[in-house]
Amino acid sequence: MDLELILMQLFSGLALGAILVMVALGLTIVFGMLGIVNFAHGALFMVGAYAGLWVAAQTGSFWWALIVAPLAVGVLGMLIERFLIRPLYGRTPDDPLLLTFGLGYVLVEAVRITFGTDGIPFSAPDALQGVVDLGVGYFPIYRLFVMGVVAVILLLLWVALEKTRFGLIVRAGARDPLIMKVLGVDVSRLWLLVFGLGVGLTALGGVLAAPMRNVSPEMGTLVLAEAFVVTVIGGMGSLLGAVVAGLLVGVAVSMTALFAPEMATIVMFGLMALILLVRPQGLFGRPAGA
Amino acid sequence: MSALMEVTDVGRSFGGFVALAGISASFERNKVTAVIGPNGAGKSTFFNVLSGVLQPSTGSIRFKGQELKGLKQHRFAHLGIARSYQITNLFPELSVEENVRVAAQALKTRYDVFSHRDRYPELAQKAEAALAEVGLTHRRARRARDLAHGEQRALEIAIALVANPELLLLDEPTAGMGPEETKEMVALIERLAADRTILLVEHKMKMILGLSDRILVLHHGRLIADGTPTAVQADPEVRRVYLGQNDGYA
Amino acid sequence: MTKRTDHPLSSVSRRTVLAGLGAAGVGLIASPALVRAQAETIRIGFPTPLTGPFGAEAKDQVKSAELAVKLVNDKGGIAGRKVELLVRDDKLNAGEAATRTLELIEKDKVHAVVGALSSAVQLAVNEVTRARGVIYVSISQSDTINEVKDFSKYTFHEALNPRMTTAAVARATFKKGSKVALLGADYAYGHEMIRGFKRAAGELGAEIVGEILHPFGAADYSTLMPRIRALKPDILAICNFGRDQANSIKQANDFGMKKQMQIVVPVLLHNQRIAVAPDVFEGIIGGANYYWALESTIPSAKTFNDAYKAAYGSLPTDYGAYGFTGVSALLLAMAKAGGTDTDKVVEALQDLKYDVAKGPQYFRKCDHQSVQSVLVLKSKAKADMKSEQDLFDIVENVPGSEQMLRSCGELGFPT
Amino acid sequence: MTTTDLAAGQGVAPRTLPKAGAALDRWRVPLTIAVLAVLPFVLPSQALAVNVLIYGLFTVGFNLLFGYTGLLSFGHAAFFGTGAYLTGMAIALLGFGWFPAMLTGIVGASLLSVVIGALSIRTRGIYFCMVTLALAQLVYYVALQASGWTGGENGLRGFTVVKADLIGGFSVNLLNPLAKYYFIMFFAALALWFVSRVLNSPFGAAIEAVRENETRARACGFDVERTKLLSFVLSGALCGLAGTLSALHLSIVPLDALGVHTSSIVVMMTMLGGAGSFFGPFVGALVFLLIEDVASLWTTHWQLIVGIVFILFVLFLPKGIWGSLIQIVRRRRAS
Repeated sequence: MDLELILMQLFSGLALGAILVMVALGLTIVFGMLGIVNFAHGALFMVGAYAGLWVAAQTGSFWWALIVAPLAVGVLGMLIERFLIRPLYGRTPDDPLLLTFGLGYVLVEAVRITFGTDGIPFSAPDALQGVVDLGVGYFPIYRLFVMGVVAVILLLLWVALEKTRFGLIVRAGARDPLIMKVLGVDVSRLWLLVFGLGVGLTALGGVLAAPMRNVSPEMGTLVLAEAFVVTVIGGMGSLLGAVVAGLLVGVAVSMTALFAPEMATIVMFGLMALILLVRPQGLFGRPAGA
Repeated sequence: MSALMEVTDVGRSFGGFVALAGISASFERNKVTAVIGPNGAGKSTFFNVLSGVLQPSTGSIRFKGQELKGLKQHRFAHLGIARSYQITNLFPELSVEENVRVAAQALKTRYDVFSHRDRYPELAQKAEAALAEVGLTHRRARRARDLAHGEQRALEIAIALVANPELLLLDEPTAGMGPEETKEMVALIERLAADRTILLVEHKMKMILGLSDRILVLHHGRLIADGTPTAVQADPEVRRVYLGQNDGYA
Repeated sequence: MTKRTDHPLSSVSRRTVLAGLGAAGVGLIASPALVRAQAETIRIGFPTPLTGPFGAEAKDQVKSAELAVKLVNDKGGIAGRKVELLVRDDKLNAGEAATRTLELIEKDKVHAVVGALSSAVQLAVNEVTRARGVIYVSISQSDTINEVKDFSKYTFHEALNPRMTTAAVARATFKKGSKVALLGADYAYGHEMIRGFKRAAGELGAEIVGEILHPFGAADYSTLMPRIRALKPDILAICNFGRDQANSIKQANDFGMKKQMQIVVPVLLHNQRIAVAPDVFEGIIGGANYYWALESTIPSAKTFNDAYKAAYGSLPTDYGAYGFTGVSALLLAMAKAGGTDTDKVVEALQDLKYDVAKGPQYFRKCDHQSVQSVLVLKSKAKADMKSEQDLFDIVENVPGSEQMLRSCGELGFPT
Repeated sequence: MTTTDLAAGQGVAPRTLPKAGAALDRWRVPLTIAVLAVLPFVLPSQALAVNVLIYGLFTVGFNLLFGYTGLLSFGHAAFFGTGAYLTGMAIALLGFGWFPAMLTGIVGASLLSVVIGALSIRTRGIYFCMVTLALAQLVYYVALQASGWTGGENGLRGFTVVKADLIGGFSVNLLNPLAKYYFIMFFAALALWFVSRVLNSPFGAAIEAVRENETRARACGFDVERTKLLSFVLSGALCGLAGTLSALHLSIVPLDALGVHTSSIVVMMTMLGGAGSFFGPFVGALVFLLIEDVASLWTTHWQLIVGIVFILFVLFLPKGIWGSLIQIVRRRRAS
């Protein structure tokens, strides 16, 4: 096996990792801040892709879709939080999990009714089509673009969470809602915003994925699995964890592809199971029960 | 006869934070000992170490001559150490009677999946006795979560009591109680003290002075005084520690 | 076989065991009599995955099957009996399919079952109908079901199988010395297609330069692309189905693979092509059982298209056509047998020569595989499409022959 | 960690019933069996009735862990599927009779539940849910890969039991739907009786204590981990039995038997019927399958209905149908 192929494989792995990070972001933020495992994550990802499709069809522009669809789905996320999830605070953490699980069914079916069961074509804008020669091999421009977008979003999130007052409040709220009450912060509004943000990011992931994976009502099923793997390995709720785990899984899958590509899925779940057993809180998560 | 429990040089730290250091004390049978100290003094940690919730980082704890360090928490109950909790800590959806009976059962049978519960009549009898002792017989069929606060505190003690422990650890048994309820609880503890060794954490000084045979004072994780109520009251270091913190308890 | 008349418990046991299971006795009396009036409707069960990713294909199948039934009923039915199609949603789940089939047989008392759209579902229905001696015309592609292990005297395979499609596609695209890379899904159907291409390559003198498997149901194929490119093949044969096919072709396209190699697939799906942009599929060559443009050369195709258009206002699709040919073949055999007597209908199916939509077809004796033509299609560029339905060019219409199939001996049948 | 650790406590109905319910409770096994015995005559089809039996039993097994012990597993398909696969494989590959094959399935599922249980009970709450999900997915992919034994994606076939021989030369014709129903019901009844014994046993009290308050249960002297593990294994064995019966019923084992969907529907059925109640599981299985059966006859979008019903239950009836009935009765009595 020549070095060029291995280098190319490594790069493909990192690129796939970036996509996996993007896929997992919304899930990990909602869990980290609200302690909710959002089983509708995959479905909302898919809804994001369809929303992007619709906006692109109306405006004729991918760029509008990239901005408007996540915002719109983010608002949907806030409605979900306000009317479906909020009544469940104070119950066991299983309840939001079960509710979002049911919600996943509803969203998939709603999209099937609206857009049909078949997939719908969705292409990258002309400017981003084609391949570029990286020296060790060709790579689609669009995938490079997605890597760039993911990097920008991570940077923005980091600044927002670490460098702003909003971020401070959110992080404190994640640790202890009681402190928020004492400080006079409106916790319910905060959670509404965080859930909306998480769902919006999920939808953005959907729009970005649409030109790479075909848009279909079932596209979220696998996304949910991928997002879980990344989130669990990185540590549920940890942004840094999601990044490290995403890249790790991407490279692991890519290296598997050199020897036994059919084992990629088993490798993903095996890695997740291993982490859960050795270090249940994940690489960068806070210990359970704390 | 040797002491019931012998604590030697026990310490416990969390990461770099030392919550408890070098505690040594021995507890005689059928005595009431109170553990006091300002908030954060290490009382809870001390209780948790004695009841097996936390492992001590250093030192040894012997109960009736047996080393407890390294034992799993659930073994403590089997050896004869029972505890109550500061925050009400019951089986909320079970009835009062079931709360106590299941506690009694833990020492008798844990993995019998096949015979009917009624095949263990002695458990029901023990439960009845414990309920009678704390005065909850008339509430037997209520769900634990539906009880009044004072009654829940009493049930808390009944659950600890039903195991017929030799050492009873009571964590602020009168927390959140009004004067009337407190009085009843004190009477109950006095009754229990007749044939049991009791260790309790409390804030209400007047009550402690009346109830205990001996007082341990913790401060910053260290034992700063150990003696009879009179001796401890006179201790200069205790007075210094409590000066200005006298928030109406003493 | 007279299975439906059997008592729930053998006579010896009834005395003792029934005492404890009194209700079973009630059931015995309640279970409906089997002698039925001669004018009784002929009921055909039709399990198909209405829900799930192949919902569109399933709906096409139902439409075509209903058309076949309607055409027969319009002509007075079979031996004076009306035909009724009982459509059931198998949800693309073999367990659900088995349950629905049991229901169709036990409750609805169907005379035959036609349907299925996945290998697993097909094999499940086959297992249930085989044990109960019910005729089943399967319309899903698989090599497994041809093998002797799953053989049922009552089952007939109307659909193509991977062996046939790969043989036809290879014949049209592989040349002596061609370098062929294989990318396939790691499950039975994927393996079958890979095996088919390998055998064809051997016969045609093409060289297999690499074989790469991917997990069944994968969403991302990017990590496989460098390896495929490194193999420097002339032809990339992608051996998967449905969403896997759409995703892998799309991503191969993103990586610019089409510029360097010809992509071929055993089965080019009509609806999948519509679901993905035309430029993604442009130039891809694959097999099919039916394409409406056959009407220019095959009269029966024209008749089928016209009837379909008259009924639904659109043109039939590949998988839809299976519903039509499968039900039509069964009804022709029933007409020949003069009714629904299982053994007679089976005999009639074995001897049947039919041409209902795509030229001559018949069922091979040993494994009941329908010997039929295989179309090789090439996906059109968007600019060349004259209408929404104008998706493919017909590269070749390979006439049906037993040469394309594995021999009866290979399948394990006594020769 | 707070002293009141309610993470393990589900919103479930207590076992303490009002007096009116006491009789119902005492006769719960005969009552359930009586209802099950008439199901084939009440439901639209016998195949549906058999599914109610099998999924009801599956749900009963799941409920032991979720409803009574307070552990939400999203991987119980592993036990259902393993029971089914091993039964089928014992017949198809080893030539076992139906009864040894059933035992193989149950024992295999139990052993697997020892392994998965031992690994997963070290985690709590949401993590428990995720570990069970991940391990079950591993089992699924292993079965997919080991297609030489399992048939892979095509599913396992070739083990149709036409006639189940009993002792003394008697036999049951399993091609007759009613006979098959009562044959399967016999095992379901046996399992129900066993579960009822477990719930009435001291161990039944112990798992509820663990569910209600893990910390306190431990302080009382319960070995919480071992109690959970035993509950997990009993649950796994029951789900394995359900899988075994499903294999005999369908005469195939679909790969989906091990899939997430199977794990999910048992969660949904339990929530619909009422977690932590004896009758809940069968009520849940019945309602779920009826919705699916009826709804899927007139719309292909039946999942929308299932999803909405499920959401409404989580929001407004977290105790499920039966659990809520019990609650209403209790409120009436209290007032």
